[in-house]
Amino acid sequence: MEGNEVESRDDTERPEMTLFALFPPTAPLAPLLDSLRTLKIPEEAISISSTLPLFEEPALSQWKPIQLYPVTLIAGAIGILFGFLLAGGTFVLYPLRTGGKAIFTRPVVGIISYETMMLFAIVSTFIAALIRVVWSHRSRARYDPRIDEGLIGVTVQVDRGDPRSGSVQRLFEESGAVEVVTR
Amino acid sequence: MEITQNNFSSHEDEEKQAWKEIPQINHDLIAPLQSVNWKYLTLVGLLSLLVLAGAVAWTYQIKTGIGQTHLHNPIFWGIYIASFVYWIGVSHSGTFISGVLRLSHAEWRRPITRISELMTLFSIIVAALFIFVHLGRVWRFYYLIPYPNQRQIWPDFRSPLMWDATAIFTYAVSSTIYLYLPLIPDFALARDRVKGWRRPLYAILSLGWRGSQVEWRWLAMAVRIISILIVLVMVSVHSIVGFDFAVALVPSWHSTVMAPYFVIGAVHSGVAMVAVGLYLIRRYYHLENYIRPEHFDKVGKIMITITLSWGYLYFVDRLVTWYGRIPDEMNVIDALFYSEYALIHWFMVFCNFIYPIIFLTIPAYRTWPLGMMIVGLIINIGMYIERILIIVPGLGHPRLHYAWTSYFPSWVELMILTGSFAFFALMYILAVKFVPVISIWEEKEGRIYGRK
Amino acid sequence: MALILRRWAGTLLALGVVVVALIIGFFYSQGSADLWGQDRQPIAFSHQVHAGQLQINCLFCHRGANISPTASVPPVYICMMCHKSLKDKTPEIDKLLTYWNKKEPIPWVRLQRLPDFVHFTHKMHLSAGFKCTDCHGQVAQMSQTPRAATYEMGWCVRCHERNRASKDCFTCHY
Amino acid sequence: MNYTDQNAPPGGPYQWGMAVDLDRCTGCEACVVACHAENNIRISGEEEVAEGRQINWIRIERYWEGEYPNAKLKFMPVLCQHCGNAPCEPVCPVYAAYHTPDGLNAQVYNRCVGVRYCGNNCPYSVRYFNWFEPHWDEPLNAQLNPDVTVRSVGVMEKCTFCVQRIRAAQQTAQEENRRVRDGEITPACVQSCPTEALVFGDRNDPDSRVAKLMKNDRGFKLLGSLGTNPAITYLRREK
Amino acid sequence: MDLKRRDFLKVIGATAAGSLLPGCANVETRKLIPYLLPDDEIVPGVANWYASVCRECEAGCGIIVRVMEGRAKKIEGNPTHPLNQGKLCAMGQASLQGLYNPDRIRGPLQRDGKRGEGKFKPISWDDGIARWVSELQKRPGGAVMISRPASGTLARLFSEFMRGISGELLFYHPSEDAPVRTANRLGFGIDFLPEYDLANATYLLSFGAPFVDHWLSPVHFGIAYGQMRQGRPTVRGEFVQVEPRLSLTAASADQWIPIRPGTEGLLAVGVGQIILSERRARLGKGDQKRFEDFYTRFSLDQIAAQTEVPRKEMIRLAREFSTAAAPLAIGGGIAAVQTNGTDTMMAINALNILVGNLGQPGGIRFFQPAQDFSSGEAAMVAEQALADVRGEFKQGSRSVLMLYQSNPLFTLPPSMKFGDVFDQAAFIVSFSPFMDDSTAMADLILPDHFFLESWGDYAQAGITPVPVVGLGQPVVNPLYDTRPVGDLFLIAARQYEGALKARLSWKDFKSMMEAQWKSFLNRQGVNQPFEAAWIERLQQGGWWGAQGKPISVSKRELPPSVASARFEGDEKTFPFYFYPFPSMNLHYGQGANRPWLQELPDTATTAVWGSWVEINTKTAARMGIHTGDVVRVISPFGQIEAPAVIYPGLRPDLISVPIGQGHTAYGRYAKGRGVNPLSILAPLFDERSGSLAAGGTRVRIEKTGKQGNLVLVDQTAEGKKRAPEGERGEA
Repeated sequence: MEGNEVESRDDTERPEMTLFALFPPTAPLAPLLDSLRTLKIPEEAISISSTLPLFEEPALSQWKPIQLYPVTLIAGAIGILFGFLLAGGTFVLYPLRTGGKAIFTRPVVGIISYETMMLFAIVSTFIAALIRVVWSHRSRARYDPRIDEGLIGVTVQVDRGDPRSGSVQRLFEESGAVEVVTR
Repeated sequence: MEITQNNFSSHEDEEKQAWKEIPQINHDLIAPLQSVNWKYLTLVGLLSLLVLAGAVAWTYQIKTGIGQTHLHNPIFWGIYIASFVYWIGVSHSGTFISGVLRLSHAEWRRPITRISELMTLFSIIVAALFIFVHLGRVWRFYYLIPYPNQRQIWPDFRSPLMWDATAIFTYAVSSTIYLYLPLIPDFALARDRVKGWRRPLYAILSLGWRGSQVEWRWLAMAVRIISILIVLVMVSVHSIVGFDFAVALVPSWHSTVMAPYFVIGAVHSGVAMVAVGLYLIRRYYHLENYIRPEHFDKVGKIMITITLSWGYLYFVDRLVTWYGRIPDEMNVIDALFYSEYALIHWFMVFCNFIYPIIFLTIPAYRTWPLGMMIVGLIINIGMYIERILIIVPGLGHPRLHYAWTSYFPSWVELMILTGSFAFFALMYILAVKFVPVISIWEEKEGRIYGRK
Repeated sequence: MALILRRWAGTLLALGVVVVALIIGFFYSQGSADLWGQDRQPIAFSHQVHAGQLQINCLFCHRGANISPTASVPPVYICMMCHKSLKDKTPEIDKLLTYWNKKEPIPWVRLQRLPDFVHFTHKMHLSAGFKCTDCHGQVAQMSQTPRAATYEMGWCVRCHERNRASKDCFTCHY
Repeated sequence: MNYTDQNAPPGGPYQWGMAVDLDRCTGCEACVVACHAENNIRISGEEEVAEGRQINWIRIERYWEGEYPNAKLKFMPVLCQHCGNAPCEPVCPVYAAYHTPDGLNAQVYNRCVGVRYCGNNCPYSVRYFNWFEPHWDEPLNAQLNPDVTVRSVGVMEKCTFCVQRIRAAQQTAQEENRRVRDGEITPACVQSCPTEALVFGDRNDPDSRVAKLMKNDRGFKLLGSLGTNPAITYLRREK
Repeated sequence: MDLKRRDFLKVIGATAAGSLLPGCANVETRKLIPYLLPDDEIVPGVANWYASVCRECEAGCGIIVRVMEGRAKKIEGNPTHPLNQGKLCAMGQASLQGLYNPDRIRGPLQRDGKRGEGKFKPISWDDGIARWVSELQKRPGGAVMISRPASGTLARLFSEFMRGISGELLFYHPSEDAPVRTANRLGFGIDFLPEYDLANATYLLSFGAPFVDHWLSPVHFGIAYGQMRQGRPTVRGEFVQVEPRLSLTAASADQWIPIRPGTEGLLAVGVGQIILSERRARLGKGDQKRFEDFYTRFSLDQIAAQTEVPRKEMIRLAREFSTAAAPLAIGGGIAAVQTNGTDTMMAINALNILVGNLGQPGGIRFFQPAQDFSSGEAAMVAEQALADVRGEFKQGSRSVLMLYQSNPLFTLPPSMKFGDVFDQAAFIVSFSPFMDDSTAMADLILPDHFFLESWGDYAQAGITPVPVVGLGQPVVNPLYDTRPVGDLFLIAARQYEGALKARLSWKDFKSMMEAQWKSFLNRQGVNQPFEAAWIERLQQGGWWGAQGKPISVSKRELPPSVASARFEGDEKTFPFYFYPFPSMNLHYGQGANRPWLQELPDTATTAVWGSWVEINTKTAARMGIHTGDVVRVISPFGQIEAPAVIYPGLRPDLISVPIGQGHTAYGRYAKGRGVNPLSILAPLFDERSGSLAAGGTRVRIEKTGKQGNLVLVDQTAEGKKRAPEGERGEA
């Protein structure tokens, strides 16, 4: 709720308008999307909000794949390097003998590198994910508390005065929208 | 409506039913955040008192000297280290249960994950605390941190204790992350349903979550990756704690089986602790329709596997030692089996192996929540004793028999110990007022898709 | 928006803390732990006058320096060796005389503090060819002697490195 | 400096070592008191000893063998063995325990934080911990040796081979630029031992008394099977 | 000089102050206190070594003391001293804790309240001395002085003073050695000790002589023992110890023979008889007959029966002993403290005569000690003499008791009723620096310096092959308001008119010593100006001459009779022999106020800070006694309670308890700790030496059911344990 108050303020001077509809969970979303696509509405202008992940729905799952593994892998690699420098560096900096072991003790470097690798990988994966989540808010998905009660929200953006806005609204109502908000 | 046909045709009615339950789920699972009664408050007060007592004891120990323990030459490690190992063990509850079960897409994990992840976080905190309690000069703890300083010297990574430090740091950070990530949607949910001082916090923590599919996808992806990594970390952490002992020359410590033995032991106590948690939360927040007997049953089955593997490793370790008959090692074995420690040792075996095996193999017992909690408690008692029995007898029987001796904790040690347990419980029940104890969205997901 | 702002506030706070910690840490690591706080001596003895103008050799008063681990504070007796004969009167010299007449030692405030767990010998360093001023600064120009260096471990180690002296811990710590 | 070879020589000009002739030792414990006097070892008091916290850097272990009338009583002075492969050293997280180039097993008190891992890992149990702040009834403290640190609460301590005497001798030798002579350094225990059961010296120097004794065929290393490679050689008692 | 030192003692050297505080920095260091006046000898931070003589036991080892900033830091043996050659025992090194003992008497005191209440109030030195002298003058000839054996100048001063006031001077020191000395006097007609040449012996047969614990000079014989075992390239001396209790010495022996107490003499006779009968004796023609007559009086079988040493064992001993290249038989310890002590010792000496090792290397050799160093004529007395003193006080012929570092109330069994002396004496003065059990009964205490603070010399009587006179100097300034006892006696002498005043006219003890040394050095033909010579002696720590030829012994007396010892208490009610042995650390209790010695584990039992009762393993098992159980030891004359220690090296019919604890005074570390086994002894004496037959009382033991606070460093139950590899049985 806070969410939309915030936005309702600056909506008026924005060039494009958003159409937002709430559907019951059992509403036919796949055909709705198809017909939206036939109206040449770009993917990123459409966004579906729900209280639980729906993207695995075969009907909806036509998203291009997302890339998180590279981040993890690269960060992991950096982590290994860090661990190597930390442990190995210490030995070289303070060449003190202990327990008749070699000054540069390889297994130890291994252990430390393993832990730092994990640390870096996990932390960076986390941060990357957060950043993407926050970025995604630039797409003007509208929020309504009722979504958490099980309704499904669909947001579509079109330029003001775009003729398609009418047809989108019509589509919404035909597909059984509980409520349609236009700004 | 042909989509509905080809989409949900088979389960249409249940499907509809499930969607209708969602408001109810929201209500049920948000409720625990709000219900505060005098029972709860007295409990908080009681625990805080215990924690305070422990803190006082610790301060006293710092002021007068670590000699307030009953440690002495050559038993330099006592229940502080035992507790450290034990709590690290408990922390494996979350990572193991939710990590492994998430990976294996076990549907029944859903009501359990959050409960155990919270345990993980808090037990790590308590464990870390014990490192400081144990230090002889805790005011010099910063010598243990690798930072550039005028002395031009910093820690030596050859020491298993430094491996520990690194591993536990990694573990603490990642398990916090692992707890937080799936919380975001729930925080968003709470943001709109909880009034008062918590709302702004939820607002920040939920990062303005809106539930758009993009967000869901990134979240899911991150959780999937991290749950792989965290299992790897989990294994390494307790292996390293195992190394602390395995790399030492102390009779009965110096054993290759230590690392896996410690990991299994840790999971043993961890899962057992989960059973306890499940029961209490279900009981006091009336979540009977969420935490159902079948969940206990599943947990019970896991416990059987773990109990068996624990018993296996234990047997392997003892057998090898016993068959080898190395005198120094045998002195410890004798002390454990026949003399000084025999009683407590066999009690430990009973708690960790005999009792669980006998009862958990009875299906009816597994679906009896109270019984499962009892098993959980017994195993935890057993595991704690086991930690002590790993440390003390070996130290008490050094290779030069002249120095043989034994050990019993002092009142300061015991007070700090009780304090630590109270601290854990306190943190937990406070957290329950802030964090939904059952992952709401996962629960919903389960209701909708679980039956597929 | 407000949400976003709140979020940034949090991160900024965190960052701030980290930065402050780093700064403090840096200063500590530079050994500036106990540099501030200059102690007041019971008698305003001036090295400038004695070592500077009067050109008295350090070893004349600090007799231990080249034969003992400790340089040793001069006995009151040594001050009197000159001041018995000197006629000039200042309030500070009167203080000295009162101490002498009361047969009391002067409670000088220790500036160069050497912890018990460090074993430093003046003898060795002098015989190795160091000058007093190398560590204690240009005392001859100091009216009121401050601590010339931090005398913390890093300071010792750096000098040992420069002169390829032993960096083994057990050289000084036992 | 060789970083990767664990058999690289320690590099010190001396390798200090000791020989303990059990055929000479009579268990008179003069060494124990000598050590207390030289190294500022605290007086633990009855209660602390009862706790098992007495501190004896060198102790006389006694072992009974057989029963009356064939009972035999054997002594063995046990002090820090200054192992070449010391188990206590690598486990220290802060470099407080490490090996000096001249073969001493060093314990740096001011570095120690008191995790006590080294104490556990010493197979000879010769590491002692300061459980409380040390205390001497006035004026007993007047006796304390200024050349040796008084260990404060919470740090580990152990035999140093009287390093303060070693350093002093090395300094004089350095000033007269020569090597330290054999017998020039005697740790307190060695100095006081009436039967000369204890002999201290430089293992690098083949003609030093200690080097010779170490070749003696009665020689054995304490718990030698552990491969800790002690700097102390014991000479077996003949009967 | 004197003032000067006082001053700098008041002000503390900065380094010293620094060294007193624990590792972490501390406010203390922030003050920097310089000396007021520099002492020429003192450079702060640099140690000085002063030579002196140790007076902790009667051996008189040479010591050197490490002094920094006017504090004694460490004591080591004087490397050039012939007796201890740079070595020193635990007790000697611990004398530092005598010097810095917190419970030293800090000034003259006089009794306040009833005698024995232990209440004292300070008194000025002048009044104190005046009071003492007036008491002496009030009762001419009424004084008895019981002093620890003094030597050299102090001995001369004491004896001349006491003779001057026609008092009686007794040099008394509790020890097991009196019979040894007596046996030498009677046997060889020489009343100083021989050199027992362990170092060169190849076969040592010791009848209870505890030469590493406390016999004569443990350090000296320790050095010799090391030599005997491993000091010679090819030979390793054999060593057999014959005694009922496996003492520390026996632990080092190759063989331990647990003989029946009191029959050691018989065994010696038996061995001698076999040597004679097997024609292995090396006797002069004069002796042959005498010896045969003597030895044929005994039957081997009876001896075997009484000693419980089988016949063939005796034969083996005899053969090993007589065929050895350099055999040596010594006796002492438990063998000496019997009613037949002296006879036993003589019988043992006879063995040496039989194998003809007199004057031989590795045998018994008498060397002339330093001549014409006048030590006065008073000789050491034994307990019997004190019993006589008691009589004199009873009759009233004596009424003033003077004590100098002697503690009869602790070292004499109450059964001797010596306490009466303290009740009957009109006046008791003590010069002890410590508040020991007897001093606590005194009316007036004029505390002496501790020996490290005072001048003194010590003339060796035997043991060393060269004549030795040790010289002691103050190594630190007096800590407290005490005065050297010598000065006091000189001051007192001045109060007397006539001869005494004339003979003792020196201004203080130091100058008396210098005079004595001047004449001594002259007679030794030292052609140096005295000052130079004196400094040299001080630096060396005394005077020692060159090794002379052994004195040829003409007299070779045999004991008139050798029989088993008498015991008090009948076997039925008191089934056990009882042996109170001087503890290695505390000796006869002198060490009890030194924390180091209290905390020094008794090597065999590892017990610290207390008393214990040693019981044979089987006996204990029979009576169901475990280590730590408090047992009651009951003799006809009293009882003591102490925790038991299972002791495998003990005859099943013997109970032994260490002497040294059980003080009623003597400072915080000693007072009320443990029990004093001497307190249950019977008034039995060795007729010929007059020394207390400490081993002559029989006892029985009872369980009390209590658990004692027995503190063992080795906490494990016995028997469980094995020596580490390399040092196991087979080795």
